[in-house]
Amino acid sequence: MEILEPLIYDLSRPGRTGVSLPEPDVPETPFPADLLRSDLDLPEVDQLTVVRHFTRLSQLNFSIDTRMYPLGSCTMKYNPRVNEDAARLPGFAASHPMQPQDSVQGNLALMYQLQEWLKEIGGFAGVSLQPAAGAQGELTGVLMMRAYHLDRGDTKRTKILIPNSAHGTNPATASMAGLEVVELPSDSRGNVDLNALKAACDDTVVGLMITNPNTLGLFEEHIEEVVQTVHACGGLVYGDGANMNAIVGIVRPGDLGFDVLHYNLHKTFSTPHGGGGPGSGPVGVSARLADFLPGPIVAVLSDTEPGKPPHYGFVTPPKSIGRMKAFWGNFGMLVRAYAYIRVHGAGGLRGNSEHAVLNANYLLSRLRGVYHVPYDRICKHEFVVEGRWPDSPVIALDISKRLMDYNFHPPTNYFPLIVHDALMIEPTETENKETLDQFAEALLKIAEEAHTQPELLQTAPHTTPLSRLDEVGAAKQLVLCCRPIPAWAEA
Amino acid sequence: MEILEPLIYDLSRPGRTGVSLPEPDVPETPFPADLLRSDLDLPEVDQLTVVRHFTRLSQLNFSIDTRMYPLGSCTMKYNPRVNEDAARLPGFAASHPMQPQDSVQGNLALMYQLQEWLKEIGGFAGVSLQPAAGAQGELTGVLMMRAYHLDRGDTKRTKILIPNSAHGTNPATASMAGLEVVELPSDSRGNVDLNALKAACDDTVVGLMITNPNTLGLFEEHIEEVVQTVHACGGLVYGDGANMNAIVGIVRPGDLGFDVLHYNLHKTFSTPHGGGGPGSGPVGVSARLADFLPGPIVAVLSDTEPGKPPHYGFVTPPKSIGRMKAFWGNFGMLVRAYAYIRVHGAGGLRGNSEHAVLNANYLLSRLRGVYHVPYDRICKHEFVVEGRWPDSPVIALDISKRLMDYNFHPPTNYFPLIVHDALMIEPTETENKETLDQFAEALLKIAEEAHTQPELLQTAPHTTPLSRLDEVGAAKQLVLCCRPIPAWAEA
Amino acid sequence: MSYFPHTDTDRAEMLAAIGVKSMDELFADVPERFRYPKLNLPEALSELEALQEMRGLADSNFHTQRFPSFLGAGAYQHFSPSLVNYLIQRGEFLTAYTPYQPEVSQGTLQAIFEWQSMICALTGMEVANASHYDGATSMAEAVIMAYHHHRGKRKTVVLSPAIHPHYRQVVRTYTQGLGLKIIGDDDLTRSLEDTAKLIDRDTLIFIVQSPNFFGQIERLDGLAAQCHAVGALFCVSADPVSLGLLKPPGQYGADIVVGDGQALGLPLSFGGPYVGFFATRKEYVRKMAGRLVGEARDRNGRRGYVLTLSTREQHIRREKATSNICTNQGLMAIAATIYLATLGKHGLRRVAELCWHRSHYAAQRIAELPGYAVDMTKPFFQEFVVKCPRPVGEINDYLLYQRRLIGGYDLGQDYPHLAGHMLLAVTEMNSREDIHELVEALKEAGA
Amino acid sequence: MSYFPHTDTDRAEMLAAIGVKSMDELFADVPERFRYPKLNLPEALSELEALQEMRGLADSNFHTQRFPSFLGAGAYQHFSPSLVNYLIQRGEFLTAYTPYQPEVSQGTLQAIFEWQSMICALTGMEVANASHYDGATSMAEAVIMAYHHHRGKRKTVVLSPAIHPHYRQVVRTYTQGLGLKIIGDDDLTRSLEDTAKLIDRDTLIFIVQSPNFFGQIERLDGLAAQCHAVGALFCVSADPVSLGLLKPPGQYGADIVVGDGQALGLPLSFGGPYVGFFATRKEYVRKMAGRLVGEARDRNGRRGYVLTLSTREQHIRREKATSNICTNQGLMAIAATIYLATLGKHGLRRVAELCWHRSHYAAQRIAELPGYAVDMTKPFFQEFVVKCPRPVGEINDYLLYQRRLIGGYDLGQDYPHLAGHMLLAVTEMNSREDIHELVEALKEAGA
Ligand SMILES: Cc1ncc(COP(=O)(O)O)c(C=O)c1O
Ligand SMILES: Cc1ncc(COP(=O)(O)O)c(C=O)c1O
Repeated sequence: MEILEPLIYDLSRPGRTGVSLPEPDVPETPFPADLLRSDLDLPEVDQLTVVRHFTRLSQLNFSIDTRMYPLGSCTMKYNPRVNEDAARLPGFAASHPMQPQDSVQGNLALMYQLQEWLKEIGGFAGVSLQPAAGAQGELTGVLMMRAYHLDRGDTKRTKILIPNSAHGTNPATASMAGLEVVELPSDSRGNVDLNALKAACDDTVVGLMITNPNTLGLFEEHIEEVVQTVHACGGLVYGDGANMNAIVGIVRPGDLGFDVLHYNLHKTFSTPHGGGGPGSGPVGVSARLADFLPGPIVAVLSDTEPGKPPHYGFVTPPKSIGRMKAFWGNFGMLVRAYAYIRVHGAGGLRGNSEHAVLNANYLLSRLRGVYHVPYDRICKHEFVVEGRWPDSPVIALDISKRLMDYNFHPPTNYFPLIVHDALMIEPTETENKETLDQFAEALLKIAEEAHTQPELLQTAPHTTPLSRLDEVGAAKQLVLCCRPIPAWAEA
Repeated sequence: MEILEPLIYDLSRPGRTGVSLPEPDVPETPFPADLLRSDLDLPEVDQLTVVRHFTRLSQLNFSIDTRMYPLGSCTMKYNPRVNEDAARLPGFAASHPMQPQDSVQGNLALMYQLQEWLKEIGGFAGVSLQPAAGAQGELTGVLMMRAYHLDRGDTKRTKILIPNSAHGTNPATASMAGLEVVELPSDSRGNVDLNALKAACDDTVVGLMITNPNTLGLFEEHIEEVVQTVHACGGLVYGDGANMNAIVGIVRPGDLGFDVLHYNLHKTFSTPHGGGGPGSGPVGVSARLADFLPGPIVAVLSDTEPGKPPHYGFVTPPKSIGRMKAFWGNFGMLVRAYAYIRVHGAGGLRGNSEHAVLNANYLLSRLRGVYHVPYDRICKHEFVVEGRWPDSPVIALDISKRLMDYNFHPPTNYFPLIVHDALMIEPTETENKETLDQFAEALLKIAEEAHTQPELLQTAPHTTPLSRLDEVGAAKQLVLCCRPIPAWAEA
Repeated sequence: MSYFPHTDTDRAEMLAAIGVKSMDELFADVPERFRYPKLNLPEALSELEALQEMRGLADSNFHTQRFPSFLGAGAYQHFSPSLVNYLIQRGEFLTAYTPYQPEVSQGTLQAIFEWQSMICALTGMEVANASHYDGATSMAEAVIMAYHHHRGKRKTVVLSPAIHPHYRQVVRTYTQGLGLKIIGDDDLTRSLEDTAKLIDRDTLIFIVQSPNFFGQIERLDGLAAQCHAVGALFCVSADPVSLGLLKPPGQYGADIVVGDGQALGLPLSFGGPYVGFFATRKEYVRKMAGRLVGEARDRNGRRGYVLTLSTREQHIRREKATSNICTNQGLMAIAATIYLATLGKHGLRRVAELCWHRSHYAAQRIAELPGYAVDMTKPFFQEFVVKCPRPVGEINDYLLYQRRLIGGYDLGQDYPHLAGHMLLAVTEMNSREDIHELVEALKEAGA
Repeated sequence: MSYFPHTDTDRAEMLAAIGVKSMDELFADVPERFRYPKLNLPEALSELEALQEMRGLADSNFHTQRFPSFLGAGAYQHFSPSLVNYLIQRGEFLTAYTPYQPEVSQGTLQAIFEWQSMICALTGMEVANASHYDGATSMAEAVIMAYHHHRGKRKTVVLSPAIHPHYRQVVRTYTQGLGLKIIGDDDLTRSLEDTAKLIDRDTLIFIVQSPNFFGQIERLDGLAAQCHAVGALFCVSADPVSLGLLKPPGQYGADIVVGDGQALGLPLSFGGPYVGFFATRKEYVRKMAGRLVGEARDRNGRRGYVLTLSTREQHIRREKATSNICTNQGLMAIAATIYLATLGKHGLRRVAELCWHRSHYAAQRIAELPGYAVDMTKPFFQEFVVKCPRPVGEINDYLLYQRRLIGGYDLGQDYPHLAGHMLLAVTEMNSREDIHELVEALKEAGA
């Protein structure tokens, strides 16, 4: 059976290498023989082989740079190339995290500005840029909420309320923080069920984790009441900011009373997803949580001389939950987000959100009627339809795979869990109307095929380098590494 | 009929753009209305559309970075990525050609070194880095030869001798220089026919243009006699250095008595071909031609203080034929070639040539017997076989197209003209043995197919995004531009 | 500027199709009193101006490309072949997301599978995951994995005090809700031997870093047995470049190997993005956090790769997941994979050898300086501790402002008993001349 | 280092297959006395060291990213969106060659077809080719085309003295074997009007640059008619950015339009690689030099692109070819195409407007300085001539070393009557603050 692209190990031949290195050019020091390894099982290939291998591999991917990638909840928008150039400026890319602070005032200034801007955008009193992704932002936030209660001597609180539409990272985060998860139902309009919330709120509640707009792409219609209810029982409100791309310049979570929120710079602020990271998940907090932020954060030091540029330094908030990460966060991502905000300004950012929402509603308007929309109202930046019909055997996965044949990346599927065969579609603002129309037409065509030639969907995709992959088989016959097991492990 | 990728104009929508620009922020000056254009027919697209369009277009190309590209005479070797980084260093890439020389001593030092190294590699007394490609190097050389004779008052010389195996640029160059071309036959071993040469040599001869190794990939067996014969009649010898990749560190054209030679930095010295340039074609010359080099070249100025670093400057040789190009040559390519020579040193460069020749001979050994080799002896960096068999209807073009189905770029075909259905194969030194074996097996399989299923070749390729294109039709139904003809042109 | 492509016509047509009159109607569900806040952000700049502004910030930094640097302390300057940065900029890698849909993500999937394989080879372990945020969070996840391995019944974590201080802090932050007792580094002067004595039947994991924060290569034989005797897991944090030369932790019995892959060709980038690696034994694979790529077959029996064992993960298992991690450091893992492929078996060893020879040479020369002392009792790799005749901050200032050299890390910041001690790193990026300059400058600074 | 991948085993197997014992046998045909010369080249460096050495050279230059620059004279600093440089680095564009095999080269072919279309749009002409080495050689090829158009019977070329001096030199170099008489610029003070008077029935081509070397926009109406009346071709050399604003030469009757595409987003790169463009009327297409891409159909009737009319070219026509050009500046043409696509209709106009406004503002401010005078009698675009109170070299030195500004071009080098005159260029890269600095610095330098 022909192989798409050999493994790099299969391209290896003893004695080859892709580098030359300088001579030691200093007197050599003998190695301590007993500490040395006997062999190193890395591939041996020349540079051209490396370039070809990874170039060819790359071509097997779908990506934003090649086509529409409407993966719901992921905000796969255009990643401006100017951001890449900015992050690679030697002054940023070659600065060492442990350099004396006075020698990296440019970095600190950038981080300080970004903190300030994110505070302004979210309506918060403090921001930490440390978290490396959304989920780490969540953990940061929940740990702060926990610490806040403990600091007040309020030790009974052990529960986190989470709507059943929430992303998996929310409950997983609560567990990691040692808290208990209480799941809240959703109402018929896709909102968190207000009565259930009220019933669940008591003095054992640390707080609520809520996503707004939620994972149905809908704005919580009772958001103010939700926040008040949680606050009334002494709980705090955590906002999962994965969906901020719908509301920048539209409404500030801090104004709505949120106590913490994580931003996904790799969603809302266009830093590239990189095939699964690196991301960046700064958190913003209300005044009462500011002292608990992970440290250090960047501050203007008091020794700044009047009329001189600010003197920046790292400071650790007094009641900090601690450090979430070595060093100061995914700095390279911060540079990109800085560039993005800098070229947009307030008007540009609001325009992004408006057009993200416009695109989603337009697409929804084209699909409504053919695809069932279980919670059908004006959506925000994304929406969820059912990928199934009573009179067809196909499931959401089949539709997803078939979309590949039409040259589109599939939407997120099977999430949120409260919609059967969910297809969660987020076009983002950077897709143009023609592309949206083509995408809609593909989905409409597929809906037709689902009824006329369901096998076409069930055996899809047909035009990709590999046909449908057997994920179940892979989990049974685990092959996670292509190297022989080391001798000592077998012993 | 489905379109592979729309034209950028077809993706245009009125009002879109991919940039924002600064405000003038100065008092504005009115435009002279009568000088203004009324409309500008450029596409209107956003950045993402640009990125997608050109990313997808790029994926339609075969390239060295994706697979073997054995295009004879073109030396499609690995283009090291470090060269790209070097050429993009801001000190090089952002320096202006008209800056005062003292402010660009780094550039001049690099050019001076490269001149020196190319002199050393070719065995020459002088080098100009000005020519932008091989053909321009040829014109430079031939104009110098012409000027040399005229300068000596030798005005009868109007003929250039060119073997019939020569590349088309050789005779075309001679014509451009206002000279007459006399074609020389080749002998049965692929050498220039010595008797014919002797017969052609007289006092009307400007000189000989010769490629060595020649376009059959063969080293001229009588090269010393050839040079002597031309010199004896007062003519000069021009070397087409397209094939230098066979002989760097093996033999120096200057030592063999060549008077001029152009290097192709985009072949021998690994600067990328860029889909058809930019290249760079410096010329090296013997002492008697040094004064005729195009100006300016870089020299160490006499005001250099002892013990101080050299002071570099541009100087124009006293009898210079003039300037070949605005500014100083394709400087960015010079930087790449400098990097390449710097990491190789003399040993590395010789190793390249040895392995280029090894690869070609190995491949030849695998094909011999199945493909007819009209001039069969130890070859240099490339070799030429016939792409036809008496008992099969296929032609070289069919074989070339069929190779694409095996994921290889075809060799050069129908050149040199002295071989029927020529397939000119140059693997270069950077292909590994496994790839050569795969390529040989593909060609052997194709030879089999040529006899068993010739239509498979005649209708090839079958796996490329487009099937065989109708070049004849294209030349009849000329469409060279996708825009409407301007109104004034129709009038 | 904005990057959305809409023209007025587009907007009008789309609003009409939706059935609303204005953009505002799309936001009718947003509480009116908070709708459309005026954001106090600076005016938009063109890309040109923004880049100029940012170049100004960047240029105001000192950095390792401008000045020779001898700073390490968890982030190391190494040569990265140009192809690494080129290849990870390719849009197909850069702008894809987590490869949920394997048929259109084989590029990312196979690259990560190769990464897993190389990490196994480097560490001498059986399985490795797709990455963590960095070395510190890898270590924290190791603790959590051990915690769950013991079903929450054990409560003590023993940390070597010679683990990177940031890593030890992150372990504490991550686990603060789990009611653990973290010991070992409560006395920062404690030796590895004495720390190992703390291991007992309540110990869920024992973690050592080697080369440790001071650059010293720890002697780890026997520690695995000691842990296993009481049922604790044994975890080693390692610098991946050092593993080009040194015995892999798998060989002396580690259950988990963690570390940061930054040294594998990633830019220093002021501390991130880096990439945490995490390797363990096959028996623990279902308890491991993070994404995993496995081999699979397509409908035609062709080999391919998929994300696998996702039943461990948050999007399936929610509150019962092994971790909350979702987005990891994918592109950085790919960068490190390309780096390792390019250097290969010989290249990585060669880099490690160069770091070894040059750092030892530097240490010897510095040891000869009046007023300075270098602790060379334990073998070290690339990094070593220098006792200085003056406060480290003053010496570093002298180096930076008088000699244009980036000096070492001031250990007194984290280890009070090491006030006046500087941690210096020497890699293949530091030429003999750089070292001589450093020695000269230290001499002057110490005088 | 070397990049060939051969191991000892490979070499042995391959030599055996060839049937020779050693590498040396492969070179037996090379005259022994010259075989294996010892080349006196510096020792090989690792990529790391080579890059460090080259960075040293690069950093020793002053350059336009370090200092504000007001230098033009044929090469202009413009903003290039980041995607341009990224896209042309993609290996599929960078490492392909001339698209002889269209089935595997549609990327390059379609991009060049789009380039041809955009050049037609910019210049107002019907056909454009795939590129020439630069603007100067485009101009030389125009002369040669005109020469052949007149079947070698006409001998006079009339050049405006206000054409870039390098271009005029290249025309002379290229045509030195053709026995032509090149006039017009023999008197460098000659006006365009007077130059046009030289056109007669022996004139094969008349060439004007607009904006000319001094930045002035020439009035070209009527010149085409004047040429055509005597059967001469009329050729205009133009800055492509100026064509974002100004009337296209096709509109006032040019037969050929040439120029350099550097201003379309290509780096200054000390003078190259740039890209020459060449556009003409359809009736001359078979006489045009250079490669041409045309639309074609595949066997299934699908649209694609191929190199066409190659019967004009050297590889088919040899000594009868229209030119010897083979490799051109393909990748630079693609870069310019990407630039033009990104800026588009509005963006390019906007850039031209910015250059217009800022250069006029600068000219006005400089004109107010004591001792300086600016010739504003003719309309100018982006570049203008300043009469200085001191030698230009001295002023430039002051700007460079005292004020860290890159000054203008010293016109006295090429135009003796303009000694003491400086040619200054102001583009969108020069902010208002830059201009004020320049004015300030000129004031000081002139004092
Ligand atoms: C709603 C939601 N919350 C949280 C996350 C987790 O963010 P990250 O992947 O950056 O950790 C995601 C990621 O897709 C998400 O969609
Ligand atoms: C033998 C030979 N001579 C000359 C040339 C012309 O070189 P260039 O394309 O660089 O102008 C070539 C190019 O392929 C060639 O192969």
